[in-house]
Amino acid sequence: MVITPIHYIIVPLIAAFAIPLISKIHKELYRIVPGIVMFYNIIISFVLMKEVNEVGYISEIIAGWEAPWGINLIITPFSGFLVSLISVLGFLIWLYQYRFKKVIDVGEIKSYGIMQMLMITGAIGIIITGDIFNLFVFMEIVAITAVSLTSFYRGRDGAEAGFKYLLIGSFASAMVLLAILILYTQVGTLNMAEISERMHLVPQGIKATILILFIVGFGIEAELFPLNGWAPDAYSQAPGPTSAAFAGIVVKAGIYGLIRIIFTLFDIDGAFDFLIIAGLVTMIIAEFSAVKQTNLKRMLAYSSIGQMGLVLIAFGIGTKEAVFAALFLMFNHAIIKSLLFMTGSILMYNSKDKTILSIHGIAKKLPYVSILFAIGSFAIVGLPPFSGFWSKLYILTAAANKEMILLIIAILAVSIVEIVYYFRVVSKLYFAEDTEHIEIFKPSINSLIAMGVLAITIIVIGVYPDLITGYLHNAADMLLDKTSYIKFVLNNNVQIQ
Amino acid sequence: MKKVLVIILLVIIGYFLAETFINIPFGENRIGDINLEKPTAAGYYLSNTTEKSKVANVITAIVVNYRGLDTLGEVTVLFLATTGIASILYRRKEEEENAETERLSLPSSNIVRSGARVLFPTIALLGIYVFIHGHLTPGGGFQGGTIVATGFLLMLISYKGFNTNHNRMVWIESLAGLSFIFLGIWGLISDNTFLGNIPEVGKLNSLISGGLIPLIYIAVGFKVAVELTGILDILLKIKPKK
Amino acid sequence: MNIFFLIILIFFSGAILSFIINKIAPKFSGITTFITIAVVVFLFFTQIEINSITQFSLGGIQMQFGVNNYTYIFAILVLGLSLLASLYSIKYMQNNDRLGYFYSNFILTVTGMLGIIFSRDFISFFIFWEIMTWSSYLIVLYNGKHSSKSGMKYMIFSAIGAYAMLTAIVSIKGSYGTFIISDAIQQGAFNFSENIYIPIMLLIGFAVKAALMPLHVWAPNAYSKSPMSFTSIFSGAMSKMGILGMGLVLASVYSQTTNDNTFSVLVLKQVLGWLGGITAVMATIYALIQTDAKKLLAYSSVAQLGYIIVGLSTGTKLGVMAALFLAVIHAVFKGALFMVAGAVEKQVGTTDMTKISGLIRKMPFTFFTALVSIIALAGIPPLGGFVGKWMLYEALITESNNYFLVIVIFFSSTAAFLYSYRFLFGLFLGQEEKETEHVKEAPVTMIIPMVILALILIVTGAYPGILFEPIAHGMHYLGFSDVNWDMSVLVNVWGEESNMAYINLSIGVVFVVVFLFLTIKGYKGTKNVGTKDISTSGEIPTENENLTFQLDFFKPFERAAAPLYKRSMDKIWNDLGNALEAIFDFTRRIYTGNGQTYALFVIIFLVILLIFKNTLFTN
Amino acid sequence: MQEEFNEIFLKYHEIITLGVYGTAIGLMLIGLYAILTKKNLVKIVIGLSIFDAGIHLLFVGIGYVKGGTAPIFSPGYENAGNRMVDPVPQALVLTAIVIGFAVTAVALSLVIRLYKHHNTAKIDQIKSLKW
Repeated sequence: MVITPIHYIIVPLIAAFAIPLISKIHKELYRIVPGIVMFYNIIISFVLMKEVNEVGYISEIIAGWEAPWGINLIITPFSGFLVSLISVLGFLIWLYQYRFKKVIDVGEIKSYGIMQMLMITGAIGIIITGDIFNLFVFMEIVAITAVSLTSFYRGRDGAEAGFKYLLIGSFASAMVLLAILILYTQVGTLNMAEISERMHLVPQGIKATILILFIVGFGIEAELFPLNGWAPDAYSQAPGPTSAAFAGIVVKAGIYGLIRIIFTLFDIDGAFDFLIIAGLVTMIIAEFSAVKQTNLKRMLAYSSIGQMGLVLIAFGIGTKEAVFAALFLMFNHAIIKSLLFMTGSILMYNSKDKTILSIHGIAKKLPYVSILFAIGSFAIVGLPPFSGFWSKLYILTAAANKEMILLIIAILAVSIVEIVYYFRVVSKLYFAEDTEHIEIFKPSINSLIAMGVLAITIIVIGVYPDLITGYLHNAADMLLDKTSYIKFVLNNNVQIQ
Repeated sequence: MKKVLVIILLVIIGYFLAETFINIPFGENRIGDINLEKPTAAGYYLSNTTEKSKVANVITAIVVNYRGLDTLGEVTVLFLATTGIASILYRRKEEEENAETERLSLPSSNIVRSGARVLFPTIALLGIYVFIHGHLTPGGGFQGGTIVATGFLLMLISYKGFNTNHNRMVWIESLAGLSFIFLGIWGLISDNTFLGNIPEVGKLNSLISGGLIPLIYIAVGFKVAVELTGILDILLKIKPKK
Repeated sequence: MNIFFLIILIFFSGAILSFIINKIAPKFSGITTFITIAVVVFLFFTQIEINSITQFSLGGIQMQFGVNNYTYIFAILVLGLSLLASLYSIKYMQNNDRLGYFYSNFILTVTGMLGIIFSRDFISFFIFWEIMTWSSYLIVLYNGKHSSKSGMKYMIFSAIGAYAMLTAIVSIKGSYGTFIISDAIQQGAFNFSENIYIPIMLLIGFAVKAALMPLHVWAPNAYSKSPMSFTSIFSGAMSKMGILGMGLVLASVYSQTTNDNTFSVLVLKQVLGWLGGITAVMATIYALIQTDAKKLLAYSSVAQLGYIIVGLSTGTKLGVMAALFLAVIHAVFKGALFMVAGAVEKQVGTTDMTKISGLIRKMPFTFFTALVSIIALAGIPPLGGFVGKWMLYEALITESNNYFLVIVIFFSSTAAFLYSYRFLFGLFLGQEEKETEHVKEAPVTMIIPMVILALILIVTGAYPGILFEPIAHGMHYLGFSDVNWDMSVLVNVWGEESNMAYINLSIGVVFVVVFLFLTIKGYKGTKNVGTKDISTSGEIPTENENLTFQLDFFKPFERAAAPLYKRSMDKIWNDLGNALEAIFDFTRRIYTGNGQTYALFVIIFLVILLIFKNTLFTN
Repeated sequence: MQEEFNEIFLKYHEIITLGVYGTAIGLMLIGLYAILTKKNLVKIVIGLSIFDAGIHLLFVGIGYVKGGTAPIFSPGYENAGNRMVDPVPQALVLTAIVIGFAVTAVALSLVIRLYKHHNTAKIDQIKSLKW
């Protein structure tokens, strides 16, 4: 069977529907099957990435209906890159949690595996679909799984976080739905390429309204201020691997939605400036709020929001260079923040009252986890020679090329704040006396492997960024090349065999 | 104070919505001529459904075939809702034993109970009819499934001892979901496109027609029925605090 | 393989190796470090050709490695000092925990410094700069809980500096399209008539590492809290990286002075000069009241860096030469002094000058090093410190006519005598304390580097030409032509080797004679009296009473300078920090915890966007 | 029958427009009002449902075509393709309704758990996660 984009969706779905059955055969299977699926995702990604870098675009139409009429899945270097990233992360997150849950019995593990897997599938779906309503459906898949996963643990305030997420999340879906509705009345189609082609027909006032509705809808998923009230709660209450998936995967999908709307669908002025302003405000408020946090995961959540702000700023600058930088930052943030959440949740689990104050000197007991956390912290604040440095550098360079000095200063000032709160944790981790002797829960070997792979990636990319810059440049070019996208989807809808 | 603020905000939103929809005249034909070479999406569906999808109900064709991936997603959302609710309201084994896990049941009289017993098969039958005829008449898998689930709801609230067979439900749910996907994969194999329609047997507007569409809709119907019943079952199982 | 890459690779693998070895055999971790640095030193001096350039690209950015005459000065300084410091650490750090952590960061810091020296483009410069920063930050943290605050301060200020630098770097890229340092200079990136903020930002970045007022507040704590074997390169070599950068920028700024920007350059000179002068004075005054030898040395470092910056700010041949000469000499003697402090700390267990005294008998070699270094520090002839300061005064008086600054510097230089005296006398001279009876001389591997440094001081004092030659070459690279030794009256007369050698020899002979005389007489004729042995005066002191004369040593002076201590820069920064913290605490209250409020935010955001939709989004 | 209807439609066009759009937008605003002001979690969930219902109604409303029939080619309507209402919004709203249902179900289960955990269903009293 030829590997096509639809495999991203049907394989996990088969697994999801089959897991309740196969778990009757053997108890271990429902833990392993998601891993196999994730691994298969990686294979698909690599095959498709290789192809897409030669061909330029891969499109697959569903049910044999040509592009404007049926739903098409489309992989560009941009989406292909994100999807590969998500696949790899998804697999690592599975690897991390594989035996984690065995030790801590807290909930229905079967559902956990299914939901985690389908959340990743939903995120992939958001990215590869070429149809706006289909995007909405995948968004809902992500939203429902995310809410359920947030409230997975019973001992915590998961339900509260979940409810807030659901409340704000249903606003998001309502806004997107409303936007799709208005859009449909104006252009009479749901295919994104065709919408983009016909966008000039839409009157300006209505166009702006649609854009605003989309911005609010996807902004909620992309953690734009002030739409991100749910995020710190959800991140801090979700199980560790899920927080990692939120930061690495779900937010990326949200950002992708926003970017896709603004870059591909709309031809409206001011959207880029809006992105810069919104990103800046988001970044500043989130990073400021992070400083005084006592809950490590909450702190990481704010930091994550701040980074998303930076991504939006980079997209808002809008040049090819800036988009490249934004992609690089998304990549970095995905791996680094996942690593931080993975290590952070182990640290938190082992602290007595689940606050930063009580992880004093835990490094002696958990040396590997601590050093991985330290690597993550160093990388996220952008210290060389870790990968975070390069993305920050590229963003700043892109801003400098547009002579936005104040923006540069703001970004760097916020970076200092970032250094303050990350290094505070690291120094506590290593150099404070440990006061409490508690039973230490050591991570299993597979978790360590997963975290180690992320850390090694951080260092390798940091030392030799050329490994991925080529792909990223390609992706950035393609994102900005709207016309060839439209042309490809609408005219050349020959199915690639 | 807050209410005033909210009302002001809502008035503004209402104004902008109205402003937008004033420009979208009600009842206007936005489909255009369906026989154009390149019609709008709706026009394309209207002009091609009978020939290419071989079903009479255009909406069904859209739901199951043109936009089949949406429906797959939709089914997944329902599936996830069931899974999610199960995990949200999950209890540990020991909790299960200690807590009184009796289902919430309203006091129901004999009349209700016997009525429910009589009505249940009828409702179920109606539901099954609706999803079997999804490609011919208004309705389909979701509607039919919901109707079946209401039958179960009736039984659940009128009989304290009425229990759904969890095991069987899991089987039906999984198999229905899998058959949807495998029917799609059948299309992938034969037609080289997921959910590709298999050449039709039978004539338009007859029960056996429309290629895979009715089959998929039946699978959806089963799945929806079971999932909704499952959700109701879980939600009813929670005993309110005394 | 390219020699530059090889060196960096050796360093990185050395860092990893010393970390791993510590897990297996902690004893060999230090030796690994020493060998790594020794190998690099060997490679550097045998394989590297000055002015050879290696081009490569990383992450789509063109980069260059190379060593020029100017950076060569600093290379010698960094490599020499770190070699000695690593030798010194082997014994000094013995019995400590987490040696792998210490040594790998030690190597990384040296890597960072050498990388800075190698870099001919801003990006690799910045990368190594940051590696140097964070690895040294980690070492500052090494001593545990009580150093985490000073570590944080260090990191924050370093970050401010580094990011100021990064702003300038990307602006250069934005305006001139290059990251290569020499190209940027050629295209006038540092030309004040084109833009002012790029050089200023860079200077701020370097000034942090060079501990210039008002960005110096991290330095005293960071210097004194980290292990002494590291501080000797921290204060000795790393601060010179700031000087390296400042020299480069300032030289370009001055050489590109045209009629348009004479005034702004003049302002820069004055501001920088005065900042340097004030740094020197304030740090000296603070050094005076320290009772901890380490802290005293730390403040003294800041003061000395102030002189160097004053020298650089003049922008004249003599001034810059004085600055560079002082930089090298300072590295040597401050490296030695911190090693002395470390040796005392190691052998006695404290460096509190009110607790110990009279170590001269116990630790003669350490005393010798301390004596020589203090002579250099205080600027007493015939050692290098005197030569450097003399040239500095001369430059200020004859070339820039900045008499007020001379007075300031002179005051600070005189005050430096006071603390030098305190250091030397406090630790080594005077009566012995009972607590120090058991003290022995430091192990030989610690003595060797100290003595080597002391000898270097003596030799360079005698033959300053050894240093002036590379400095002259380096200045030539910076654009100062015709740099000769006869610029200074002093060097003109003394700098020639024959003259100085006589003086040196005679002083040496006198020293040896006096030393022998005192030693012999000391052993025969003097009685060794402890501080508590004063029963003859009537009152018998209790055991716990502190009778070292270090206590309240400069009490009158302290009283006189009290108003100065009240308003320290530290406090201003602390207040700023507290204000910021309050802001941070306020912002997070936006997240009220009520889901409904969040929903309201969404609606408000939506409404605001809708109201302004026509101004925000236009066709 | 059809003609009669068309006549009525033309005659009361404004009122019908107002009725459909007004009801839909009104429902949305009512739902939003409930979400933003009601303290009880269940009421908030009901508000969400009403809000959704408004949007769904709009969907159905915009699909209507003057004088159109149901988009089913039942016997007798084989060639009615040009007078059918827009089928797409109807298909979409089907999906949207099901999704809305799923969200509501999850929301209610969360409410149940919140009520058990905090022993209250007031949203402003459930604030253990803040700042």
